[in-house]
Amino acid sequence: MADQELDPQTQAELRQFIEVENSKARFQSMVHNFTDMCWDKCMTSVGNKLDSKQEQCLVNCVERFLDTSYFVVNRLDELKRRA
Amino acid sequence: MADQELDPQTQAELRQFIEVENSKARFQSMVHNFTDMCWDKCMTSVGNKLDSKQEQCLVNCVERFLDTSYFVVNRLDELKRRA
Amino acid sequence: MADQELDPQTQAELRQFIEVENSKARFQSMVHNFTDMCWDKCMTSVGNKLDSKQEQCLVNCVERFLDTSYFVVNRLDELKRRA
Amino acid sequence: NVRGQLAVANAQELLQKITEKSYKMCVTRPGQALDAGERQCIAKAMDRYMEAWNLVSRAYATRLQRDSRGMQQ
Amino acid sequence: NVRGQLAVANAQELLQKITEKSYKMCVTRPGQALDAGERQCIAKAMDRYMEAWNLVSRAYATRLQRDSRGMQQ
Amino acid sequence: NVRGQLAVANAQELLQKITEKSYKMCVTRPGQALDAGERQCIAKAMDRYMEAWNLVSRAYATRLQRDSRGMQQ
Repeated sequence: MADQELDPQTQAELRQFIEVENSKARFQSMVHNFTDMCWDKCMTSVGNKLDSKQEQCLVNCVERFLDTSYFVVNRLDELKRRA
Repeated sequence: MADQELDPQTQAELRQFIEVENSKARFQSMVHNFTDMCWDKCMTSVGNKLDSKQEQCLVNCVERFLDTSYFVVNRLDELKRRA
Repeated sequence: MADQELDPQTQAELRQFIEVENSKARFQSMVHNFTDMCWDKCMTSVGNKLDSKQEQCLVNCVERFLDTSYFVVNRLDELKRRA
Repeated sequence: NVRGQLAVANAQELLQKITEKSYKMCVTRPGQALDAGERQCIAKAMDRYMEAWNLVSRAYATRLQRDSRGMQQ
Repeated sequence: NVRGQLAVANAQELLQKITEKSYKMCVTRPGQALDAGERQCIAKAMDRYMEAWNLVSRAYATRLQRDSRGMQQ
Repeated sequence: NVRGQLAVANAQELLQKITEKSYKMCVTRPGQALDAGERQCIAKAMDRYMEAWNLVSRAYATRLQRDSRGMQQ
Protein backbone atom coordinates (compact mmCIF):
# COMPACT_ATOMS: atom_id res chain seq x y z
CA MET A 1 0.00 0.00 0.00
CA ALA A 2 2.60 2.51 1.13
CA ASP A 3 5.14 1.00 -1.29
CA GLN A 4 5.12 4.08 -3.48
CA GLU A 5 6.51 6.16 -0.65
CA LEU A 6 9.57 3.90 -0.15
CA ASP A 7 12.67 4.30 -2.29
CA PRO A 8 13.67 1.23 -4.38
CA GLN A 9 16.56 0.18 -2.13
CA THR A 10 14.44 0.18 1.04
CA GLN A 11 11.77 -1.77 -0.83
CA ALA A 12 14.32 -4.41 -1.89
CA GLU A 13 15.69 -4.69 1.65
CA LEU A 14 12.20 -5.03 3.08
CA ARG A 15 11.30 -7.72 0.55
CA GLN A 16 14.47 -9.66 1.38
CA PHE A 17 13.83 -9.36 5.13
CA ILE A 18 10.31 -10.77 4.67
CA GLU A 19 11.60 -13.60 2.50
CA VAL A 20 14.25 -14.60 5.03
CA GLU A 21 11.78 -14.51 7.94
CA ASN A 22 9.24 -16.54 5.93
CA SER A 23 11.79 -19.20 5.12
CA LYS A 24 12.83 -19.35 8.80
CA ALA A 25 9.19 -19.83 9.79
CA ARG A 26 8.74 -22.59 7.18
CA PHE A 27 11.92 -24.31 8.40
CA GLN A 28 10.80 -24.24 12.04
CA SER A 29 7.33 -25.46 11.13
CA MET A 30 8.88 -28.44 9.28
CA VAL A 31 11.13 -29.18 12.28
CA HIS A 32 8.06 -29.21 14.56
CA ASN A 33 6.25 -31.64 12.23
CA PHE A 34 9.29 -33.91 11.85
CA THR A 35 10.02 -34.01 15.58
CA ASP A 36 6.36 -34.80 16.34
CA MET A 37 6.20 -37.64 13.78
CA CYS A 38 9.67 -39.08 14.45
CA TRP A 39 9.22 -38.92 18.24
CA ASP A 40 6.28 -41.32 17.91
CA LYS A 41 8.30 -43.57 15.59
CA CYS A 42 11.57 -43.64 17.55
CA MET A 43 10.88 -42.87 21.21
CA THR A 44 9.00 -45.66 22.95
CA SER A 45 10.76 -44.89 26.24
CA VAL A 46 12.92 -42.07 27.65
CA GLY A 47 16.20 -42.40 29.55
CA ASN A 48 18.79 -39.95 30.88
CA LYS A 49 19.86 -39.08 27.34
CA LEU A 50 19.06 -40.02 23.75
CA ASP A 51 20.80 -43.35 23.12
CA SER A 52 22.64 -43.92 19.83
CA LYS A 53 19.81 -46.07 18.45
CA GLN A 54 17.24 -43.33 19.11
CA GLU A 55 19.52 -40.67 17.59
CA GLN A 56 20.06 -42.78 14.46
CA CYS A 57 16.32 -43.47 14.21
CA LEU A 58 15.44 -39.76 14.48
CA VAL A 59 17.95 -38.76 11.78
CA ASN A 60 16.92 -41.63 9.48
CA CYS A 61 13.27 -40.80 10.04
CA VAL A 62 13.80 -37.24 8.75
CA GLU A 63 16.08 -38.32 5.88
CA ARG A 64 13.83 -41.14 4.64
CA PHE A 65 10.73 -38.94 4.88
CA LEU A 66 12.43 -36.38 2.62
CA ASP A 67 13.55 -39.21 0.30
CA THR A 68 9.93 -40.38 0.14
CA SER A 69 8.75 -36.85 -0.62
CA TYR A 70 11.29 -36.45 -3.48
CA PHE A 71 10.52 -39.94 -4.80
CA VAL A 72 6.80 -39.13 -4.94
CA VAL A 73 7.32 -35.77 -6.67
CA ASN A 74 9.77 -37.21 -9.23
CA ARG A 75 7.54 -40.18 -10.01
CA LEU A 76 4.51 -37.90 -10.48
CA ASP A 77 6.54 -35.77 -12.95
CA GLU A 78 7.57 -38.91 -14.81
CA LEU A 79 3.99 -40.21 -15.00
CA LYS A 80 2.86 -36.81 -16.31
CA ARG A 81 5.59 -36.76 -19.01
CA ARG A 82 4.71 -40.26 -20.18
CA ALA A 83 0.97 -39.52 -20.22
CA MET B 1 -15.45 -2.22 -1.69
CA ALA B 2 -15.57 -1.48 -5.40
CA ASP B 3 -19.07 -3.00 -5.66
CA GLN B 4 -20.69 0.33 -6.38
CA GLU B 5 -18.74 0.66 -9.60
CA LEU B 6 -19.99 -2.70 -11.00
CA ASP B 7 -23.34 -2.94 -12.80
CA PRO B 8 -25.88 -5.34 -11.21
CA GLN B 9 -25.42 -8.12 -13.80
CA THR B 10 -21.62 -8.23 -13.34
CA GLN B 11 -22.14 -8.27 -9.58
CA ALA B 12 -24.50 -11.23 -9.83
CA GLU B 13 -22.12 -13.11 -12.12
CA LEU B 14 -19.22 -12.45 -9.77
CA ARG B 15 -21.21 -13.63 -6.77
CA GLN B 16 -22.17 -16.82 -8.59
CA PHE B 17 -18.57 -17.46 -9.65
CA ILE B 18 -17.39 -17.12 -6.04
CA GLU B 19 -20.16 -19.42 -4.80
CA VAL B 20 -19.32 -22.13 -7.35
CA GLU B 21 -15.58 -21.95 -6.56
CA ASN B 22 -16.29 -22.07 -2.82
CA SER B 23 -18.46 -25.16 -3.18
CA LYS B 24 -15.76 -26.81 -5.33
CA ALA B 25 -13.17 -26.06 -2.62
CA ARG B 26 -15.47 -27.47 0.09
CA PHE B 27 -16.09 -30.61 -2.00
CA GLN B 28 -12.37 -31.21 -2.55
CA SER B 29 -11.59 -30.59 1.11
CA MET B 30 -14.21 -33.23 2.09
CA VAL B 31 -12.74 -35.69 -0.46
CA HIS B 32 -9.27 -35.18 1.10
CA ASN B 33 -10.66 -35.84 4.59
CA PHE B 34 -12.64 -38.91 3.52
CA THR B 35 -9.75 -40.42 1.55
CA ASP B 36 -7.40 -39.87 4.51
CA MET B 37 -9.78 -41.48 7.02
CA CYS B 38 -11.00 -44.32 4.78
CA TRP B 39 -7.47 -45.16 3.58
CA ASP B 40 -6.54 -45.94 7.21
CA LYS B 41 -9.74 -47.99 7.63
CA CYS B 42 -9.59 -49.96 4.37
CA MET B 43 -6.00 -50.14 3.12
CA THR B 44 -3.83 -52.31 5.32
CA SER B 45 -1.74 -53.36 2.29
CA VAL B 46 -1.31 -52.21 -1.32
CA GLY B 47 -1.27 -54.39 -4.44
CA ASN B 48 -1.15 -53.71 -8.19
CA LYS B 49 -4.67 -52.32 -8.11
CA LEU B 50 -7.48 -51.70 -5.62
CA ASP B 51 -9.17 -55.07 -5.09
CA SER B 52 -12.96 -55.31 -4.99
CA LYS B 53 -13.00 -55.61 -1.19
CA GLN B 54 -10.95 -52.43 -0.81
CA GLU B 55 -13.15 -50.58 -3.33
CA GLN B 56 -16.31 -51.65 -1.51
CA CYS B 57 -14.79 -50.69 1.85
CA LEU B 58 -13.81 -47.21 0.60
CA VAL B 59 -17.29 -46.52 -0.84
CA ASN B 60 -19.06 -47.90 2.26
CA CYS B 61 -16.73 -45.89 4.48
CA VAL B 62 -17.81 -42.63 2.81
CA GLU B 63 -21.50 -43.59 2.65
CA ARG B 64 -21.75 -44.74 6.27
CA PHE B 65 -19.84 -41.68 7.52
CA LEU B 66 -22.41 -39.46 5.78
CA ASP B 67 -25.22 -41.65 7.21
CA THR B 68 -23.71 -41.17 10.66
CA SER B 69 -23.51 -37.41 10.12
CA TYR B 70 -27.18 -37.19 9.04
CA PHE B 71 -28.26 -39.50 11.88
CA VAL B 72 -26.51 -37.27 14.43
CA VAL B 73 -27.99 -34.05 13.02
CA ASN B 74 -31.52 -35.47 12.79
CA ARG B 75 -31.37 -36.91 16.29
CA LEU B 76 -30.13 -33.60 17.71
CA ASP B 77 -33.06 -31.79 16.01
CA GLU B 78 -35.46 -34.35 17.48
CA LEU B 79 -34.01 -33.99 20.99
CA LYS B 80 -34.32 -30.20 20.68
CA ARG B 81 -37.97 -30.41 19.54
CA ARG B 82 -38.87 -32.72 22.42
CA ALA B 83 -37.08 -30.56 24.99
CA MET C 1 -9.77 2.33 12.04
CA ALA C 2 -12.86 4.21 13.17
CA ASP C 3 -11.53 4.38 16.74
CA GLN C 4 -11.02 8.11 16.56
CA GLU C 5 -14.74 8.67 16.14
CA LEU C 6 -15.64 6.77 19.34
CA ASP C 7 -15.60 8.46 22.73
CA PRO C 8 -13.20 6.96 25.32
CA GLN C 9 -15.92 5.19 27.35
CA THR C 10 -17.39 3.40 24.31
CA GLN C 11 -13.89 2.41 23.27
CA ALA C 12 -13.20 0.89 26.70
CA GLU C 13 -16.52 -0.98 26.69
CA LEU C 14 -15.82 -2.33 23.21
CA ARG C 15 -12.35 -3.47 24.22
CA GLN C 16 -13.75 -5.25 27.27
CA PHE C 17 -16.49 -6.93 25.21
CA ILE C 18 -13.88 -8.24 22.75
CA GLU C 19 -11.68 -9.49 25.59
CA VAL C 20 -14.53 -11.37 27.26
CA GLU C 21 -15.64 -12.96 23.95
CA ASN C 22 -12.04 -13.95 23.14
CA SER C 23 -11.58 -15.63 26.50
CA LYS C 24 -14.89 -17.48 26.03
CA ALA C 25 -13.72 -18.70 22.63
CA ARG C 26 -10.37 -19.84 24.09
CA PHE C 27 -12.17 -21.66 26.92
CA GLN C 28 -14.50 -23.50 24.52
CA SER C 29 -11.62 -24.40 22.22
CA MET C 30 -9.74 -25.94 25.19
CA VAL C 31 -12.87 -27.86 26.23
CA HIS C 32 -13.15 -29.28 22.69
CA ASN C 33 -9.50 -30.38 22.76
CA PHE C 34 -9.74 -31.91 26.25
CA THR C 35 -12.99 -33.77 25.49
CA ASP C 36 -11.49 -35.15 22.25
CA MET C 37 -8.30 -36.34 23.95
CA CYS C 38 -9.91 -37.63 27.16
CA TRP C 39 -12.73 -39.40 25.28
CA ASP C 40 -10.08 -41.55 23.57
CA LYS C 41 -8.34 -42.19 26.92
CA CYS C 42 -11.42 -42.94 29.03
CA MET C 43 -14.27 -44.14 26.79
CA THR C 44 -13.61 -47.57 25.33
CA SER C 45 -17.34 -48.37 25.37
CA VAL C 46 -20.59 -46.44 25.87
CA GLY C 47 -23.52 -47.39 28.10
CA ASN C 48 -26.79 -45.69 29.10
CA LYS C 49 -24.90 -43.12 31.13
CA LEU C 50 -21.32 -42.22 32.06
CA ASP C 51 -20.34 -44.61 34.84
CA SER C 52 -18.45 -43.33 37.89
CA LYS C 53 -15.14 -44.75 36.61
CA GLN C 54 -15.52 -42.93 33.29
CA GLU C 55 -16.48 -39.68 35.03
CA GLN C 56 -13.47 -39.93 37.34
CA CYS C 57 -11.19 -40.72 34.40
CA LEU C 58 -12.45 -37.71 32.39
CA VAL C 59 -11.96 -35.29 35.31
CA ASN C 60 -8.52 -36.73 36.19
CA CYS C 61 -7.53 -36.61 32.51
CA VAL C 62 -8.18 -32.85 32.40
CA GLU C 63 -6.63 -32.17 35.81
CA ARG C 64 -3.45 -34.17 35.19
CA PHE C 65 -3.02 -32.66 31.71
CA LEU C 66 -3.09 -29.19 33.26
CA ASP C 67 -0.70 -30.38 36.01
CA THR C 68 1.64 -31.62 33.27
CA SER C 69 1.39 -28.29 31.46
CA TYR C 70 2.24 -26.32 34.63
CA PHE C 71 5.02 -28.75 35.55
CA VAL C 72 6.60 -28.29 32.10
CA VAL C 73 6.37 -24.48 32.19
CA ASN C 74 7.75 -24.25 35.75
CA ARG C 75 10.61 -26.62 35.01
CA LEU C 76 11.55 -24.67 31.85
CA ASP C 77 11.63 -21.45 33.89
CA GLU C 78 13.85 -23.15 36.48
CA LEU C 79 16.23 -24.50 33.84
CA LYS C 80 16.46 -21.00 32.31
CA ARG C 81 17.19 -19.38 35.69
CA ARG C 82 19.93 -21.91 36.47
CA ALA C 83 21.50 -21.55 33.01
CA ASN D 1 -23.27 -10.53 15.80
CA VAL D 2 -20.04 -11.74 17.42
CA ARG D 3 -21.75 -13.70 20.20
CA GLY D 4 -24.01 -15.57 17.76
CA GLN D 5 -21.12 -16.47 15.44
CA LEU D 6 -19.16 -17.84 18.39
CA ALA D 7 -22.11 -20.01 19.47
CA VAL D 8 -22.56 -21.33 15.91
CA ALA D 9 -18.85 -22.15 15.56
CA ASN D 10 -18.95 -23.93 18.92
CA ALA D 11 -22.01 -26.00 17.93
CA GLN D 12 -20.44 -26.92 14.56
CA GLU D 13 -17.22 -28.03 16.23
CA LEU D 14 -19.19 -30.16 18.71
CA LEU D 15 -21.28 -31.68 15.90
CA GLN D 16 -18.16 -32.61 13.94
CA LYS D 17 -16.44 -34.19 16.93
CA ILE D 18 -19.60 -36.16 17.84
CA THR D 19 -19.88 -37.51 14.29
CA GLU D 20 -16.20 -38.47 14.15
CA LYS D 21 -16.11 -40.16 17.55
CA SER D 22 -19.44 -42.00 17.08
CA TYR D 23 -18.37 -43.24 13.65
CA LYS D 24 -14.97 -44.36 14.95
CA MET D 25 -16.48 -46.17 17.94
CA CYS D 26 -19.61 -47.67 16.35
CA VAL D 27 -18.94 -48.25 12.62
CA THR D 28 -15.73 -50.28 12.69
CA ARG D 29 -16.56 -52.21 9.50
CA PRO D 30 -18.78 -50.03 7.30
CA GLY D 31 -21.38 -52.24 5.51
CA GLN D 32 -24.20 -51.62 3.02
CA ALA D 33 -26.20 -49.58 5.55
CA LEU D 34 -26.12 -48.56 9.21
CA ASP D 35 -27.68 -51.53 11.01
CA ALA D 36 -29.82 -51.33 14.15
CA GLY D 37 -26.88 -52.06 16.47
CA GLU D 38 -24.79 -49.31 14.89
CA ARG D 39 -27.61 -46.77 15.18
CA GLN D 40 -28.14 -47.64 18.82
CA CYS D 41 -24.41 -47.32 19.49
CA ILE D 42 -24.26 -43.93 17.70
CA ALA D 43 -27.23 -42.65 19.73
CA LYS D 44 -25.51 -43.66 22.97
CA ALA D 45 -22.13 -42.28 21.89
CA MET D 46 -23.77 -38.92 21.04
CA ASP D 47 -25.41 -38.64 24.44
CA ARG D 48 -22.25 -39.70 26.27
CA TYR D 49 -20.08 -37.29 24.22
CA MET D 50 -22.31 -34.38 25.18
CA GLU D 51 -22.24 -35.47 28.84
CA ALA D 52 -18.45 -35.76 28.64
CA TRP D 53 -18.23 -32.27 27.07
CA ASN D 54 -20.28 -30.80 29.92
CA LEU D 55 -18.29 -32.65 32.57
CA VAL D 56 -14.97 -31.55 31.07
CA SER D 57 -16.25 -27.99 30.79
CA ARG D 58 -17.20 -27.91 34.50
CA ALA D 59 -13.92 -29.58 35.56
CA TYR D 60 -11.87 -27.05 33.56
CA ALA D 61 -13.85 -24.05 34.85
CA THR D 62 -13.49 -25.29 38.47
CA ARG D 63 -9.76 -25.75 37.97
CA LEU D 64 -9.28 -22.28 36.48
CA GLN D 65 -11.13 -20.75 39.46
CA ARG D 66 -9.11 -22.77 41.98
CA ASP D 67 -5.82 -21.78 40.29
CA SER D 68 -6.75 -18.07 40.15
CA ARG D 69 -7.69 -18.10 43.86
CA GLY D 70 -4.35 -19.79 44.59
CA MET D 71 -2.49 -17.01 42.80
CA GLN D 72 -4.26 -14.26 44.74
CA GLN D 73 -3.27 -15.68 48.15
CA ASN E 1 -6.56 -16.42 -10.81
CA VAL E 2 -8.87 -18.01 -8.23
CA ARG E 3 -9.41 -21.23 -10.21
CA GLY E 4 -5.66 -21.81 -10.67
CA GLN E 5 -4.90 -21.18 -6.99
CA LEU E 6 -7.58 -23.67 -5.98
CA ALA E 7 -6.12 -26.32 -8.31
CA VAL E 8 -2.61 -25.75 -6.96
CA ALA E 9 -3.80 -25.97 -3.32
CA ASN E 10 -5.67 -29.17 -4.16
CA ALA E 11 -2.60 -30.74 -5.82
CA GLN E 12 -0.36 -29.74 -2.87
CA GLU E 13 -2.79 -31.23 -0.36
CA LEU E 14 -2.92 -34.47 -2.38
CA LEU E 15 0.89 -34.57 -2.64
CA GLN E 16 1.28 -34.14 1.11
CA LYS E 17 -1.26 -36.84 1.94
CA ILE E 18 0.36 -39.25 -0.55
CA THR E 19 3.79 -38.69 0.98
CA GLU E 20 2.51 -39.12 4.54
CA LYS E 21 0.48 -42.26 3.83
CA SER E 22 3.21 -43.91 1.67
CA TYR E 23 5.85 -43.20 4.31
CA LYS E 24 3.63 -44.50 7.12
CA MET E 25 2.76 -47.68 5.22
CA CYS E 26 6.11 -48.45 3.56
CA VAL E 27 8.93 -47.06 5.74
CA THR E 28 8.14 -48.57 9.14
CA ARG E 29 11.81 -48.72 10.23
CA PRO E 30 13.73 -45.95 8.47
CA GLY E 31 17.24 -47.18 7.55
CA GLN E 32 20.31 -45.67 5.85
CA ALA E 33 18.50 -45.32 2.51
CA LEU E 34 15.19 -46.25 0.89
CA ASP E 35 15.71 -49.84 -0.23
CA ALA E 36 14.21 -51.42 -3.37
CA GLY E 37 11.30 -52.94 -1.49
CA GLU E 38 10.41 -49.61 0.11
CA ARG E 39 10.54 -47.81 -3.24
CA GLN E 40 8.29 -50.41 -4.84
CA CYS E 41 5.85 -50.13 -1.93
CA ILE E 42 5.82 -46.31 -2.17
CA ALA E 43 5.15 -46.47 -5.93
CA LYS E 44 2.19 -48.79 -5.35
CA ALA E 45 0.86 -46.78 -2.41
CA MET E 46 0.99 -43.60 -4.56
CA ASP E 47 -0.99 -45.19 -7.37
CA ARG E 48 -3.53 -46.73 -4.99
CA TYR E 49 -3.93 -43.45 -3.07
CA MET E 50 -4.77 -41.60 -6.28
CA GLU E 51 -7.22 -44.36 -7.27
CA ALA E 52 -8.77 -44.19 -3.80
CA TRP E 53 -9.06 -40.38 -4.09
CA ASN E 54 -10.87 -40.69 -7.42
CA LEU E 55 -13.15 -43.44 -6.13
CA VAL E 56 -14.02 -41.45 -2.99
CA SER E 57 -14.61 -38.34 -5.10
CA ARG E 58 -17.08 -40.20 -7.37
CA ALA E 59 -18.80 -41.88 -4.39
CA TYR E 60 -19.26 -38.54 -2.62
CA ALA E 61 -20.50 -36.77 -5.78
CA THR E 62 -23.00 -39.59 -6.45
CA ARG E 63 -24.24 -39.42 -2.87
CA LEU E 64 -24.68 -35.64 -2.96
CA GLN E 65 -26.73 -35.96 -6.19
CA ARG E 66 -28.86 -38.76 -4.74
CA ASP E 67 -29.52 -36.77 -1.55
CA SER E 68 -30.43 -33.60 -3.44
CA ARG E 69 -32.88 -35.55 -5.66
CA GLY E 70 -34.37 -37.04 -2.47
CA MET E 71 -34.95 -33.57 -1.05
CA GLN E 72 -36.71 -32.34 -4.20
CA GLN E 73 -39.28 -35.15 -4.16
CA ASN F 1 8.49 -6.88 15.76
CA VAL F 2 8.29 -9.72 13.23
CA ARG F 3 11.36 -11.56 14.50
CA GLY F 4 10.15 -11.52 18.11
CA GLN F 5 6.68 -12.76 17.19
CA LEU F 6 8.18 -15.63 15.22
CA ALA F 7 10.35 -16.64 18.19
CA VAL F 8 7.38 -16.51 20.57
CA ALA F 9 5.20 -18.59 18.21
CA ASN F 10 8.02 -21.13 17.87
CA ALA F 11 8.47 -21.39 21.67
CA GLN F 12 4.70 -21.79 22.20
CA GLU F 13 4.50 -24.54 19.58
CA LEU F 14 7.43 -26.35 21.23
CA LEU F 15 5.85 -25.99 24.69
CA GLN F 16 2.56 -27.42 23.46
CA LYS F 17 4.23 -30.39 21.76
CA ILE F 18 6.34 -31.11 24.84
CA THR F 19 3.27 -31.09 27.09
CA GLU F 20 1.27 -33.33 24.74
CA LYS F 21 4.07 -35.87 24.22
CA SER F 22 5.09 -35.99 27.90
CA TYR F 23 1.48 -36.45 28.98
CA LYS F 24 0.88 -39.17 26.38
CA MET F 25 4.05 -41.04 27.33
CA CYS F 26 4.04 -40.62 31.11
CA VAL F 27 0.43 -40.25 32.30
CA THR F 28 -1.25 -43.30 30.78
CA ARG F 29 -3.80 -43.66 33.60
CA PRO F 30 -4.46 -40.22 35.10
CA GLY F 31 -4.94 -40.54 38.90
CA GLN F 32 -5.71 -38.14 41.76
CA ALA F 33 -2.36 -36.33 41.34
CA LEU F 34 0.88 -36.62 39.36
CA ASP F 35 2.92 -39.12 41.35
CA ALA F 36 6.72 -39.06 41.72
CA GLY F 37 7.27 -41.55 38.91
CA GLU F 38 5.13 -39.54 36.52
CA ARG F 39 6.94 -36.31 37.36
CA GLN F 40 10.31 -37.96 36.81
CA CYS F 41 9.12 -39.36 33.49
CA ILE F 42 7.79 -35.94 32.38
CA ALA F 43 11.10 -34.27 33.29
CA LYS F 44 13.02 -36.82 31.20
CA ALA F 45 10.55 -36.65 28.30
CA MET F 46 10.89 -32.82 28.26
CA ASP F 47 14.67 -32.98 28.09
CA ARG F 48 14.65 -35.72 25.43
CA TYR F 49 12.03 -33.85 23.34
CA MET F 50 14.21 -30.74 23.28
CA GLU F 51 17.26 -32.83 22.36
CA ALA F 52 15.23 -34.53 19.62
CA TRP F 53 14.06 -31.13 18.32
CA ASN F 54 17.67 -29.90 18.11
CA LEU F 55 18.86 -33.11 16.46
CA VAL F 56 16.04 -33.02 13.90
CA SER F 57 16.72 -29.34 13.24
CA ARG F 58 20.42 -30.03 12.51
CA ALA F 59 19.59 -33.10 10.38
CA TYR F 60 17.09 -31.14 8.30
CA ALA F 61 19.45 -28.15 7.85
CA THR F 62 22.30 -30.47 6.80
CA ARG F 63 20.03 -32.20 4.32
CA LEU F 64 18.80 -28.93 2.80
CA GLN F 65 22.43 -27.80 2.33
CA ARG F 66 23.45 -31.12 0.78
CA ASP F 67 20.48 -31.04 -1.62
CA SER F 68 21.13 -27.44 -2.67
CA ARG F 69 24.81 -28.23 -3.38
CA GLY F 70 23.64 -31.25 -5.41
CA MET F 71 21.42 -29.02 -7.53
CA GLN F 72 24.23 -26.55 -8.29
CA GLN F 73 26.52 -29.23 -9.71
